[in-house]
Amino acid sequence: MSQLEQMYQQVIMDHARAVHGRGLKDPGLVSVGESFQVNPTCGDEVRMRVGLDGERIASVSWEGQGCSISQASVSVLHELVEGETLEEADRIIEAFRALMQAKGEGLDEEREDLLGDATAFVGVGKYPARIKCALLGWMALKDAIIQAGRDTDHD
Amino acid sequence: MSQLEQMYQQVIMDHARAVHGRGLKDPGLVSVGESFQVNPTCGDEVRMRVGLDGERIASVSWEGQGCSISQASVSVLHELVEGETLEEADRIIEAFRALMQAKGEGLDEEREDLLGDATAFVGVGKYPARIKCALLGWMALKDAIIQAGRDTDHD
Amino acid sequence: MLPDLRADFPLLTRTVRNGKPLVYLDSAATSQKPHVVLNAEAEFYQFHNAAVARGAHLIAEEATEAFASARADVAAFVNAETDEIVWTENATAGINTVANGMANASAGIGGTASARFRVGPGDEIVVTETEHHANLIPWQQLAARTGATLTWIPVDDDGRMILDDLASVVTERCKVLAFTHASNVTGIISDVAALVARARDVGALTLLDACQSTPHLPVDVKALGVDFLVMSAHKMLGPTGIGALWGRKELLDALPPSVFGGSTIKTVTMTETSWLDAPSRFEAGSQPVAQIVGFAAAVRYLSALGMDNVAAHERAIARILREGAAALPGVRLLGPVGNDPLENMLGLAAVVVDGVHAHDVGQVLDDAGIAVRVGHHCNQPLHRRFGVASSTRASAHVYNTEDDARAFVAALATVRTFFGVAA
Amino acid sequence: MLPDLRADFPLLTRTVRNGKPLVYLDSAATSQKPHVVLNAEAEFYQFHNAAVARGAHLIAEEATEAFASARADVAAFVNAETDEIVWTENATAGINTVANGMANASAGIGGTASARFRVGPGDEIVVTETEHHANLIPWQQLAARTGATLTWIPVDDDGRMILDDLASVVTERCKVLAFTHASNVTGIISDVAALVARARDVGALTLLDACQSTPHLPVDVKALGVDFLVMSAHKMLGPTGIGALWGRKELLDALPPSVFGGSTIKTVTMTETSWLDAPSRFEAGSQPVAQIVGFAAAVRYLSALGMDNVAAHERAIARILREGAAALPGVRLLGPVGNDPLENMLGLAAVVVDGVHAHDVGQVLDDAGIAVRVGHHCNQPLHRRFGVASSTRASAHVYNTEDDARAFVAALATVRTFFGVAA
Ligand SMILES: Cc1ncc(COP(=O)(O)O)c(C=O)c1O
Ligand SMILES: Cc1ncc(COP(=O)(O)O)c(C=O)c1O
Repeated sequence: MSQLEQMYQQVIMDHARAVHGRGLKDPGLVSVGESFQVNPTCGDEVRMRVGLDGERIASVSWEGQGCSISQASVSVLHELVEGETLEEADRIIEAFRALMQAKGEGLDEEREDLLGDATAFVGVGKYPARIKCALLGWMALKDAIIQAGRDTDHD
Repeated sequence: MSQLEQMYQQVIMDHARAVHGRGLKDPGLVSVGESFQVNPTCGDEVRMRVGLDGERIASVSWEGQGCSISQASVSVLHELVEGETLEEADRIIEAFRALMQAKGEGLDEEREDLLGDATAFVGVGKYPARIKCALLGWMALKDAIIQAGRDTDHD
Repeated sequence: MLPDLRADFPLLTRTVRNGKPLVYLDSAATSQKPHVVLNAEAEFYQFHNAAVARGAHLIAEEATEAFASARADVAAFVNAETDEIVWTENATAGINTVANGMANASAGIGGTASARFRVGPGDEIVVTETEHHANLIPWQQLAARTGATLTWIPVDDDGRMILDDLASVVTERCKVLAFTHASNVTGIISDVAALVARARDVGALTLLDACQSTPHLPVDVKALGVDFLVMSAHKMLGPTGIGALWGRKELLDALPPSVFGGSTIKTVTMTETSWLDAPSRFEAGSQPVAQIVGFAAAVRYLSALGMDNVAAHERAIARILREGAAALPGVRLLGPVGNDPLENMLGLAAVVVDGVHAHDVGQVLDDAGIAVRVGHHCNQPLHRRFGVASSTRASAHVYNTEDDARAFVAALATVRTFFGVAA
Repeated sequence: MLPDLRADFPLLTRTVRNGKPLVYLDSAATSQKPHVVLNAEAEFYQFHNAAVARGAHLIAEEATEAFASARADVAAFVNAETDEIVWTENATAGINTVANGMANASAGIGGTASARFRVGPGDEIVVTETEHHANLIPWQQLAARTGATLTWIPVDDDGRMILDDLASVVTERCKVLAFTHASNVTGIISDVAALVARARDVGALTLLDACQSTPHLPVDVKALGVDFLVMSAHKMLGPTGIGALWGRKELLDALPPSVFGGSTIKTVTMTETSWLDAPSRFEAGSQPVAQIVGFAAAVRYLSALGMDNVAAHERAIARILREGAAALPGVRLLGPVGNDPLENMLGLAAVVVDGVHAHDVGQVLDDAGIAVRVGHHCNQPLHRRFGVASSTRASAHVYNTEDDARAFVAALATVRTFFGVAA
């Protein structure tokens, strides 16, 4: 498998072709947060909406456009995070960030388990310019949770 | 004689110590022009006043402060130009400029004759940073003649 | 046509991804530098580095001489007078020097001498729909600060400026018309004569963004007839960190500065300042002297090649890039396809691949050793006009060969298959 | 004390006038560059030159990485956060970024976020009488454009800021206090703590001109407590054409930009623009990347020497320069003589020779191979305060030796005899 194929793994290609969670939903909940993030060099953008039900992220929906990496990443994010507790989401977000910083190496088993399908993004870590693409949705998620009145990490 | 001594010839030292023409005079003539020139890096300045009597530069006086090269140069200028016709002054000004551009070499006999004492400035041409000093008064002269309603050169 | 110049450019001999030879097709973003430019900078630092126009010592004299003769070289390159060249950090800074100077004139700085630069409510500032952000935002913000109105010349579906009803866009209210000499997205070379003629008719100042022309075409400020022009050395085989603003001397001497500091002034008291004439009034603080010396080496290198030869060489490459890309299924070439004479085009091609995002296109090309630019290339409004967010741009310079262009087209042909979107 | 570093600096091995060895004592104007700085720039151009933060290709990635890590290096050098460092062409440009940003805020740009930067009639902008033109004129012009009043902290006959009645100069009306960390004429290091304390009391912003401190002293932005700080690489053993503005992040994110262009914006339409956060909002157009990489190499070189060692080394040179010059008959040392602790002084001495103009003094020194600066050093008001038009300044850096300082004093001793003015 070439380095390029390592980045564009089948899981990513599949998610990019048929994204999950697209289309902003009205979560019908009390705590709703929204965030709009742009990649200024290419104009790619994502608008992320979360609805919190107490400690749980009950709803994750989004709108946006971008490259296969950014689209697949936000699609995977939707799959991973919707329904999770804030604490669990925090761990997932941090694991995904760590994966991006890992320069193409994998993570420990515990964090890889957390990430599930998202470990397919491991190859992106070899392309610093693409890390921004992969993180676009995740930054929007983090910010949307803050907008909903909560913070994911406590450090 | 060192290169430094070649620049600071006795004539220059003498003029610098006892300048001629300093002190603005009222020429009492119809065509009077004045010019103020500054060397922006050191703050040296000269204010030059000329009085024209028809085609003749009847009066040249000045005020100012500066290094020995600039002071001696304006002093020599006063000696050379006062009383001359505009045409002759034009030739002198051009000869002095040529001397400054000559990189320390002399000029032809005709122009050296025109310049008299001012040929002592030949060594300045080897120090590009000092040419500005030597020319300060001459630029003021040229401008003052224009202010008096005349131009020295006709090219 | 030019000989193969790659040996002059050290970076071009390096390899990329898995030892592949590099095909550098990102020169519209920034160009590579020949040895003569790097050597000129190095020699300056090693032998002549000192503060210029100050100090009476030998090295300062040499630095000052290098600084002054570089200005003469760059002026000659565009047929300008030496003291009409103002050093700026990049072309962007040059445009801001004019736009911010006009803002300051409008705020009363510069007295009556600068009155011709004042704009206010009722006045119009005109740009075009094909401008790089650098030649849009400064004018937009000038309008915002002064109450003047920003208007623009629209472009057609091929990105050509629509000049048919120029008179209705560039009206008597127009005070300044700023436009690009050549587009960094479509590669179209503008009809400068038509625009200048209209600006003159209404007494508007003109500023030409020559970022994409001075590296590739003969440029003569006198023949163009504009009032101001900007360029960036880093696109002209020169160093990063240096550009130039050219302006007519009488305009530059009247335009108020907008960056204030040392070496710009005749005299200063605590409360008052009188400016030197141009170019000094605009060159505040210690100048990028080593870069200026390198810039001069770059224009001498280009002049030695001959800008007519450069233009002809790049036209040949343009043909392969543009015709090759346009012929690929599922590939859209931004700008005119085929029907524009290539004399009016730069050696670049920006493309959109059906169903594949520019980032992904660029990644496949990168994997083949081909360096291109992806994104909106600091030109969002034009991309929006084309109905796309971004594109993939291949752009050539003197060191590229026709084989480079063919390599681009060949790699581009593989993109849709890689992403499984080929029909 | 430092070891002899001259072998690191290629220019210092050259000879001047008639083969004399060079004694370079003009570092307060600009410093020489060590091999590591020149190599860093050359390596960037030869291997990693590309547009940064754009393009998906390998070389662009490498360039972007070099660009980002340079910012971290320069930030670390002054104990700042990485995204609090804004690249500027020189220190002058950094001061203008703040002053012109405040002018734009005052003109309504930046909306409510920028309201804290507004100044107008009744407000005061305070500088000092010892400022370089770069830290005077931008504020003077800010006052002129906004109707605010410029006031200043005066200096005494030795050039020391008079802080006794600071409260009467820095009043409740003061919106910004801009002052130098160290004087480029007297060498006095300012009492930053006293000035910052007063500015805080009245809620004024502070900007520190650190041009003469970052090259020679340990500087820690957090410990200093100022809001903004500027520096210039070319005085710090770094390349020409690059400097940095540091500011507290929350201030930088609220200050409107004043140079507009590409790479500063989130989105742009023909009529509207939204800015990125700092530092990007201030870095319009292609950046001087090679110089930035060289700047980082320079601060790493300085850090490896240890700024405490640098300061101690230069204090020893200061002693010889200042005490030596002051002891000569007919020589006036500008600034404190003997009675100031040298801990508070830079390694420089500006002198006036009775009866001999600075240009002439400099010429005699130059003939002896000693490179110094003559003139007002872009500091006319202070020279006027001292009752002189110009002076001759010797200034040291890490590569100077005590012998260099002695050579200066010895040559200075010959000046009056040469011009026949010795008693
Ligand atoms: C104290 C001081 N401030 C500001 C400056 C201006 O620095 P630059 O010319 O690099 O912008 C200098 C140096 O010239 C200086 O010595
Ligand atoms: C057409 C055009 N204008 C302006 C610019 C801005 O040039 P710089 O970034 O060198 O200031 C560019 C390049 O980026 C350009 O292509």
